[in-house]
Amino acid sequence: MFDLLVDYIRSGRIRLDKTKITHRVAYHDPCNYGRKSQELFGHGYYEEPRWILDQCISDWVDLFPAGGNQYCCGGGGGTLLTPYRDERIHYARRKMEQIKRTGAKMLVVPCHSCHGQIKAVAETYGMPDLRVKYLWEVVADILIID
Amino acid sequence: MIRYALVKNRSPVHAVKSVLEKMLSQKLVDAILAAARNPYSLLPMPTLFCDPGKMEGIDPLAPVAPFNAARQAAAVTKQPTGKRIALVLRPCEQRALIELVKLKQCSLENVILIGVECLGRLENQAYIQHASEVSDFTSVFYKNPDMQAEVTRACGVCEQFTPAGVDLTISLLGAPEGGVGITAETETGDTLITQLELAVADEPESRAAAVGKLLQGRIAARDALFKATVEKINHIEKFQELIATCLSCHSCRISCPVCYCKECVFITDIFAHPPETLLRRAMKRGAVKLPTDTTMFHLTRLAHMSHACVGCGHCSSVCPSNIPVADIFRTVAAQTQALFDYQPGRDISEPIPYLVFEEELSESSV
Amino acid sequence: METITKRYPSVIKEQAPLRPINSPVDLCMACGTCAAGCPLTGTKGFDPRKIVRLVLMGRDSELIDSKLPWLCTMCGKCEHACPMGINIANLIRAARGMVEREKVPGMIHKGVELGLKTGNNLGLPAEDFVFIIEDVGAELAETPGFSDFKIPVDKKGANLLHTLHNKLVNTQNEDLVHWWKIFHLAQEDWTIPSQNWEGVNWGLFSGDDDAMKTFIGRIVEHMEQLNISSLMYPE
Amino acid sequence: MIKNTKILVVGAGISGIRSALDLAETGHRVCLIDKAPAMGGILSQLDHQFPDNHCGMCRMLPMIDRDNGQQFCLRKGLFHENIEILLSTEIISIEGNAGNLTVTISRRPQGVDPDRCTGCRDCESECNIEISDEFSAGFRKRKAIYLPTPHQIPNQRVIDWDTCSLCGACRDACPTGSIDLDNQPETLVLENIPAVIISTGVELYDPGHVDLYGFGHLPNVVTATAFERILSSSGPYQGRLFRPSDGKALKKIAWIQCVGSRNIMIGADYCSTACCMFAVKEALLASRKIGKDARTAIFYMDMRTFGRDFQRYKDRAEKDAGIRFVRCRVHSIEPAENDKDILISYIDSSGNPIDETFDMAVLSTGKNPEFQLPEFASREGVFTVNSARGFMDIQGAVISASVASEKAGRSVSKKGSALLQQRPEKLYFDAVCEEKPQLQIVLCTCGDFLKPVLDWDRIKAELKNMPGRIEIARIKMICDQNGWDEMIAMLRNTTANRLLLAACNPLVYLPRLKELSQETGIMPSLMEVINLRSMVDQATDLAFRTRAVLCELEMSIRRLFSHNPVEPALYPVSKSALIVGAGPAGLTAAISLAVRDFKVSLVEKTSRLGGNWSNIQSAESRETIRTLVTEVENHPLITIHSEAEVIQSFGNPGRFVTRIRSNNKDEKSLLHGVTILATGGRAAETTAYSYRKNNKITTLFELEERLQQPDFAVGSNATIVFIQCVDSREEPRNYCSRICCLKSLKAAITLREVYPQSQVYIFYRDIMTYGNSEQVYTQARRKGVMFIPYDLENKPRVRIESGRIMVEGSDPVLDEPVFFEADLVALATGIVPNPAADLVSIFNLKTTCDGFIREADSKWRPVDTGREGIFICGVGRSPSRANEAMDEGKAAAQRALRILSKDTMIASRHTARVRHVFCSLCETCMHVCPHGARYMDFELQRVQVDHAACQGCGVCAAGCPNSATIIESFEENGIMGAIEAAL
Amino acid sequence: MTAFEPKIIALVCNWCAYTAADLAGTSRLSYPAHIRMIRMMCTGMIDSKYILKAFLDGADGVFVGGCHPGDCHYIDGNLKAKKRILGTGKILEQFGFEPERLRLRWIGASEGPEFQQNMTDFVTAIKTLGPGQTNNRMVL
Repeated sequence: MFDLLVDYIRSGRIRLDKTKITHRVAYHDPCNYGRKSQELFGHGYYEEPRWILDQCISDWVDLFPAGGNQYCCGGGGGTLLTPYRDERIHYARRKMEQIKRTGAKMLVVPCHSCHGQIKAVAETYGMPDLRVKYLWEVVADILIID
Repeated sequence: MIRYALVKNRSPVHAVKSVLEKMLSQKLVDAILAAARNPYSLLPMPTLFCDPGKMEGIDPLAPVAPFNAARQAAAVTKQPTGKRIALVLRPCEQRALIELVKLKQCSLENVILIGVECLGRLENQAYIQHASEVSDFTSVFYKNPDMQAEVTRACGVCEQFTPAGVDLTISLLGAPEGGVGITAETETGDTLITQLELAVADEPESRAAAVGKLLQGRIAARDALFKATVEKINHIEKFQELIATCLSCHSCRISCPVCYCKECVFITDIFAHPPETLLRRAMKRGAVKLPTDTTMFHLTRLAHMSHACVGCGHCSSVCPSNIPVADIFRTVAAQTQALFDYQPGRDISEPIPYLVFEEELSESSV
Repeated sequence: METITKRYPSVIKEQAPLRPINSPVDLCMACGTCAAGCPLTGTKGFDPRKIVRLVLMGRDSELIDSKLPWLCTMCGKCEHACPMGINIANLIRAARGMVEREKVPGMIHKGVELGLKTGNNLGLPAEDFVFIIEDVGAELAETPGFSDFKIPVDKKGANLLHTLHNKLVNTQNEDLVHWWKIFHLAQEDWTIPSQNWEGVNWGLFSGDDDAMKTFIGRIVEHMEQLNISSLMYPE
Repeated sequence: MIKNTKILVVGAGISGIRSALDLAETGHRVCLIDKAPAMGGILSQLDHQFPDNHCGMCRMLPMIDRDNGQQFCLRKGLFHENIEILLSTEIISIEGNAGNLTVTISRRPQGVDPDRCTGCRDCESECNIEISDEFSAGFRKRKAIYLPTPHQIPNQRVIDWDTCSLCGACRDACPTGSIDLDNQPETLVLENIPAVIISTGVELYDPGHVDLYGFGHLPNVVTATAFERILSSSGPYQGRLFRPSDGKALKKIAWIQCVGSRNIMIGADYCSTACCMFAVKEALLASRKIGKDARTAIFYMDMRTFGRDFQRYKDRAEKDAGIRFVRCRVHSIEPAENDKDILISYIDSSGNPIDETFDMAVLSTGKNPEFQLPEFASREGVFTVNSARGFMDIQGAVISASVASEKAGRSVSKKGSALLQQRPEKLYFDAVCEEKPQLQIVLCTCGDFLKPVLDWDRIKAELKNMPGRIEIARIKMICDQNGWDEMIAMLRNTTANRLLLAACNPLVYLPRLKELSQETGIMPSLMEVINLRSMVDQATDLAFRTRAVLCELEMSIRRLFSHNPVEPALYPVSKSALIVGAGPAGLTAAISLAVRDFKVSLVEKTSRLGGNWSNIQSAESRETIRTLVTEVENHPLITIHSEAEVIQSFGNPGRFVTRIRSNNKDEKSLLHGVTILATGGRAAETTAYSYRKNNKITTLFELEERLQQPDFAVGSNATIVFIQCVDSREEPRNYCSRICCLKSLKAAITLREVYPQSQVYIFYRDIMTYGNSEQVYTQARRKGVMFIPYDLENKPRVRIESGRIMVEGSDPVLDEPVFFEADLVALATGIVPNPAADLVSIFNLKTTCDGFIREADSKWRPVDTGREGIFICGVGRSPSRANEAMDEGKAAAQRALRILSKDTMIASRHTARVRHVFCSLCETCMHVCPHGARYMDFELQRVQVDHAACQGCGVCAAGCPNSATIIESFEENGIMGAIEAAL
Repeated sequence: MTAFEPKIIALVCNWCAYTAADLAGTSRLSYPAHIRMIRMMCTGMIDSKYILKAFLDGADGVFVGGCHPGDCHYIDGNLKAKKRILGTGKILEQFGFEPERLRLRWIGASEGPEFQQNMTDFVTAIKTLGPGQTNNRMVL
C-alpha cells in the first residue's frame, strides 16, 4: 500500500497539491505496519509514510515516541471487536495525550483499526474536533485533477 | 562502690603521716612520693620515701607548692622499675600527671595515685612567713576559713580541688577535728583501705555542704576572673600591654607541668635568628624589639598546651615580671577545652584532641 | 486442544502449545521492562510480565481462561524493548487460540465463522456487496474529474486486486472512494472481487491459525483465478 | 627502525598508567602510548569515584623512589624517568615473536609546539570550526585547535586533524609561531620490544542506537559520563546542578541502569559491572549537592553491590541520602507534558503502573557490545589487561593492570632480556650541607613580555637587601631550547648551590629539574620554581605587581636558604618474601616471586596447601589449584612452613624480621624484604532456615561437595530450593560474598542437567553475576531454573513438618505466595575472613568491621596495606572468587617486586627527620603518621623514621610541638621566613 | 588615604588546592593578587605557628586550602589540619582576631573555578572586615 502510493507519487502517475492542507497534522504509526511488519517481514514501514506526508503536507509532526517504540492506539489485535470498551478507552490515553500535545487538528493514520479506535475515543479525551484521516484519504483529498 | 574511712590523729597532718607510714612499713608499696619538709627548708619539697622511719617532715597537706610535682612524679615513673610506688599529689598535679601519661612521659603501671584534697596553696614567701610563725600551719590553714584570702589567684578560682580518678583520696572538708577522710575510688584503693585496716565510716553529712560551698565560691571567682581577663586580652594590643614586661625568660614554660618538651622550640634554631634576618626585619618594619617573638611565644604555648592546662598557676607564681600568665592560660584554656570537649586529667583514656580525627569523613569545612 | 505448557516437569515444554512460536520465555528475568512499557499495565490485573510469569510457572490455563489475552492489542511495544527477546504478543495470540471458540468474546469468532462461511465477516451476500460498491462508485462518477469512473468487479488480468475492510462496506461507505480516486487518476488497472473481498483477517485476532490460512488461501485463489499480479490489502 | 627495548603499554587510562608505573618502578623502561591527545582515559572526566566519593588518584604514584616521578596530581599528567609517553599515537601492527616484537606505530603530530606555546588562546579564537567537545561530554563546543582536557600539563593546545580545515588562521594568529599545520602522521617501527600490554579500556554503548531512551532527542536524557561532567566544577555549569535544556536547577533525577547491558537482543549477555555503583555514587553526590529537595531514584534489575564495602555504601545512600531504589527495568523514556521534564513509566513493587516525571534521566551505559579488541591483542608476548575486555571498577582495573604487568615482567625476565637496572646516578651530593648557602636566581622575562610590566630597577635594588648570598640572571625565555641551554651554560659556571627559577607554570618545570640537576650539579631539592607570569597577570598596577613579585622572590629565597639536606641512611634489601597463607592467592603470589628468582617463605596454618578451594568448585578450577600446589611444592626457591604461624614481626620495607612458630613449638626467625598476607576466609556458619535440623537442608558449600560425591542423589522429580544471601548483605554481616550466586547458578544448572525432571528454585535478593558471569545466569534461566526475588522484609521461610521440608515465600511478580515441599534446600551462607586479629596487631594493620584486613586504599592501592612492604590479597582482604584471588596474588607480587627488585632502599626527598636532641619521645608523630613510617627504637630510646615508607606529608612535624621533627625542604624556619617575607 | 589592600597568606596543599590554583591560572581565571600562596605537601603539615606567625606579622587573613575529606594523598592529613586550625583559630579569637580571618576550605584538584571563587570571596570578606589587628602595628 505504502509502496504503491510512493510509486504513484514518485512516478508522477498522481500529482498532489501540497498547499491544500495548511493546519498542523500529526502522524501515527500503526503497530502492524511498524513493529509487526518489522518482525514478520523484516521491514517496518516508518520511512515511507513520512515521505508521503512530506509530499502532501507542509506542517506535519511526529508523535514522540514514534516508529518502533510508538504507542498502540489501543484498537489493534481485534480489541475493537471485543466488549471491553472501557479498557480500550483507558488504553488509548497515552496516544491521545501525545496527539493533544502536538496541537494538531488532524491525525493521519494508515490503518483502519487505528482510525476506528482514535475516532471513537477522541471525544473522551477532549478532542471532539480532531479529524482522523487515512493516509490515502489525505492523498485523495489533495489530488490534482486535470 | 566508694568507701569512706576516717583516720583520726593529733592533727590531719599526723593522720596522713600515720597512714603513709603504715603503707610503707606494711610493704604495701615500695616507695612513696610526697611533699615533705627537710631540715634545711620550711618549704615542703617532693620527696621520695622508701623508709617509713624517714617520714618525719612529710606534709602533703601543706598549703604550698614550690612547683607542680607532676614533673617529679613523672621522673620517677618514666620507665618501669618493677617497684610499686605511691604518688601523693594535689589534684592539679595529679591531673597534669595524667596528661604526661598520655604524652608518654611516664606510666601509671604499678603506681598508686593518692590525691589530696587541696584548698589552695599560698605563694612561697607567704607560706614561709606563716610557717615560721606557727608550728603546725597546715592545721591552722584548714581550720581558718579566712586563710582562703591568701591562696594564690589560680587556687582561688580552682574548682577542681577534690581529686578525681585516683585510687585514694585524702580529704579534709567535713572531716572531724584532727581527722582526715580517706576515700577509695578504685578497687586498688579499696584493697588498700582493707589492708591498712582503716575505720570505714559513713561520709560525714557536713562534707557535701562544705564542698558545695567552696565550689560555689570558686566558680564565682573563676567566672569573675575570666571576665576580667577577657577584657585585658581581647585585642592584641591590650595583650601586648599585659605582657610588655616579659623578659622571655621562659620561667612560665619551665614551671608548667604539661609543657613537656625537652627543649622549648623557642630556644631552638627555629627562633634563633641570624643577624641578617633580624636586620631584614628591622629594615622592613623600621624597628624590632629584641628579643623577638615574645607574643609569638605566649600564643604558641597556648596553641600547644592550653588544651592541657590544669590551672595550677605556677606560671604566674614564677613570673619575675608579675605577668598574670595563669589568668591568661585559664581563660583561653576554658575556650579551647570547651571546643574539643576536653578536660585535661579527667580520664586517662580520653585522647588528646590533636591525636584523634573524625573517622567519619564529613565534608564540612571550618 | 491439548493442555498448555505444564511448566514442570519442563522437559516437555518444548512441545507445549504456548511455546511453538519460538519464544524464549524461559529467559525472562522479570525485569519489568514489558510491564513498564505497556499502556495496559494495571488494567484488570493485566501486565505482560505477569503473562510471561504465569506461563513460566506452568499456569497457562489461568491466562487462557481470563480475559487478559483479549485486552491486549498485541501491539508489540513490550517486546520491542525486551532484553531477552521474548515474543509476548505471539504468546497472547497463542493463548487466544487456545480459548474454547464459544468463549471467544465479542464478535471476533462470529466474524471468523461468517467469513469462513460467506467470504466476508459481515456475512454479506455478493449481490448486496456489488450493489453497495457500485452505488458508491456511481456517486463518485458524479464528482468533477471522475466522470468516467467505473468499478471494475472481478476483472480478469488486472494488475491489482483490491480487497476491502468490511467496515467501509458496512457503515463507512464514504471512505471507500479515497483509493478509487487515486486508482482512477493513476490510471491503475485494478479490480475488486465480488466474492471473498474481505480484507481483514480476523483469524489473526482470534488466534485461529486454520481460519487465517483459509482466508489467505482464498485471496491467493482469487489472484490466481483472475490472473492478477499484485494485491492491495487494507491491513 | 628504532631499537627500543621498552615495554610498550597501549592505552594511558588508569590501567595503562598502573601497568606503566608497575613496570617502571621495577626498573623496566616503558613506553606508554594513547591514541587520544591527553592522558587519563575515562577517569579524566570523573572527579569523584565510589566507594568513597572522592578521588585520590595520586595515591597511585610511586611511594618508593618518589623522586623518579612527580609529586603532584596525576590528572595533570604522568612523569616518570622510566616512562616515555607518546600521545595521539596508535598501533598499526605487531609482528615478531614473544620477547622480540616489532611494533609499528603511527603518531599524529599535535600541531602545536609545547615549547613555544604560551597558552594565549589566540589560535582558538581565530579558528572558525566548532564541534562538540568530547571532554565535556558535548556540553561545550570546542574548536579544531583546542585543549583536550583543562588540567593537563603541558597545557598547550592540539589540533584535531579530523575536523581541521587547514585554513591556516590559527597559524597566522599565533604570536610565537608554534603552530605547524603539517598533519602527516609519523610512522615508527619499534624493534626489540620485549612485551606489549594492551590496556585500551572498553568503548561505551551509545544509547542513541535505540529508540527507547530518547537519547539525542530529549536534551535532559544524558549518559552517566555526561552527568559526571555536570557534577564537576570543570564541567559546563561549574559544578552546579543545572539541566541542559533550560538551565533549571535539578531536583528530581532518575538513573536508568543496564543501558546496553544485560540485553541479549543487542548481543550484550554481560553485566557492565561498575554501573550500579557508579549510579549510586552519582545519585549520592547529586543528592548532597541539591540538599533536602533532592529526589533521586535508581531504576535497576539487580543492584550489584558485590564489592566488600558496596552494600553498606548503597544502604547509606538509601537511608541517609534518601535515594530511591526501584526494581524495574525502564522500558523507555518520554517527554513529560511540559516537554522539558521527562516521563518515566514503571511498575512498583506490587506491580502497579506509575508514571513519574523527572527533571532529568541519566543513562547508565555499559560496554558497547560491538567493541572488539584488535587482532594483535591475542598475539604471544602481548598481554591484555582485563579492563580492556569488559567494563570494570577502579579496583578491578588497577588489579588487572598489575596482573598484566606481572605477566609481562615475568615473560621479559624469562626470556633473559630483563631490564632490571639499579639506578646509576648519584642522588645525594657531596657535602652540600657543609657549603655556605649560595643562591642563583634566574628570572625568565618571557620574551619581552615581562620587561615593561615590572619595575626591574626596584627588583634589583631590593634583592640586594635580602639576606644571604644571591646572584641574579635574566634570561629571555627559558622554555625554549636556546634559553634553556643559555641557563645551563650559566649555571655550570656558577658556584651557587641553590637555584630559584622565576618563570611560569612550576608544574611544567618540576619534571625537568632532575635533568637540570644532572647538568648543573645543584640538588633538585635545592631548586624552586615560582610562577612570575601568573602574578603579573593578576596584579594591575606596576608598583603593586613589582611588590608582589618581590614578595614571592623573598619567600622562595627564605625557604631555599633554610633547606639543609642530609643524606639518610640506606640499607640493603633482603631479596626474599614472607607469604602468610597458602590458598590460591598466596600460592599464586609465591610462584610469581619465585619465578623471578626471589626466595619465598610460605607460612600456612594448616597442614595442607590450597586453602578452602581445593575440594570445591568446578573440576577445572580444582585442577588449576592442584597444579599450583604441585608447582609450589616443587619450586626450589619456595620453603613451605606448614602448621605454622607468625608470632612477631618488625622492620621496614626491604628488611623485615619475622618470627614464626610451628605446631610443635619450634620457633624460627625469617629475614625478608616484603610480606604478603593471604590469610583467606572460610564458609560462614548459620542457624537460619532450620539449618542442620534436617540433613536435606545444607549450605551451598556442602552441596557443592556433595555434588562431587559419586553417590549423590536426589529424586528425579525432586524440588530443590536455593536461598541466597543467608545472613549476608544485612547487618551485622552486611557485605556480598561475591561467590554464592555463581556457585548456586552452577549447581542449579548441574542439577537441571542431571535431573531434567527436577524443579529448581532460587530465592534471591540480587543476582550478582557481574561481568561475563551474567552468561551463567542466562544459561540457568535457559535451563529452566526458576528465580524468585525476595527482600529483607519478606524472606522465605523453611519449616520442617514431620520430616518434610516446607518452603514458603512470595512471588512479587504475581504478588502471590509460593509454597513448595523441598527435597533439598541449599543455603548460600557466604564467606567470612579467617580470624586475623593477631596478625593484624603483629603487623600493625587495620581490619574492617567485618574482620577483613584493610587495604591502603580500596581504589588505587587495593593490595597494599597502610604499611609499605606489607601486601594483602585474596579473601583475607575482601570476598573474592578463586580467579580473582589469584589475580590479587599476582598483583600483590607485582607490588612486592618494586621493593625486591632493588638492592638498597633509597629514601626520597622531602622525608621527615628527627632531631633526637630535641625529641621528648611523646610519640605524637608515631600516632599521626599515616604510613606507619615511624617506630620507637627501644634500644636507642629514639623515634626512628623509616625513610622508604615516609612520604613527607609533614603531619608529624605539625604535631611535634618543638620541631624535633622536620621535613626536608619544608623546614619550619623556611616557611616562617616565607611568611615573614610575604607580609 | 589609600584603599585598603589586604595582605593574605594562603597555605595550600600541593595535591589539590595548589593544583586547582594552577588550573585556575592556566584557565585564565584570575583572582586577586593580594594572596601570597605557600605550597605545603599537605595541609596536615601546617603548624599552628605558621598561622600565629602570619597574623602576628601583619596578615589580614590566612586561607588554608586542602583536599576534600577522603581525597587526601596522605589519607587524612586534611582532617588533622582541620582540628589544628580549629584550635588555633579559637586561640586567635581570644585575642581579638575575628574568626573570619582564618578560613579553611576544601578545594579539589579539578576545581579551578572553586579556587578562584574562594580567593575572590576571601579577599572580599577581608576587605569588608578591614585591616587586621596587627596591620602596621608593632608586634613584640
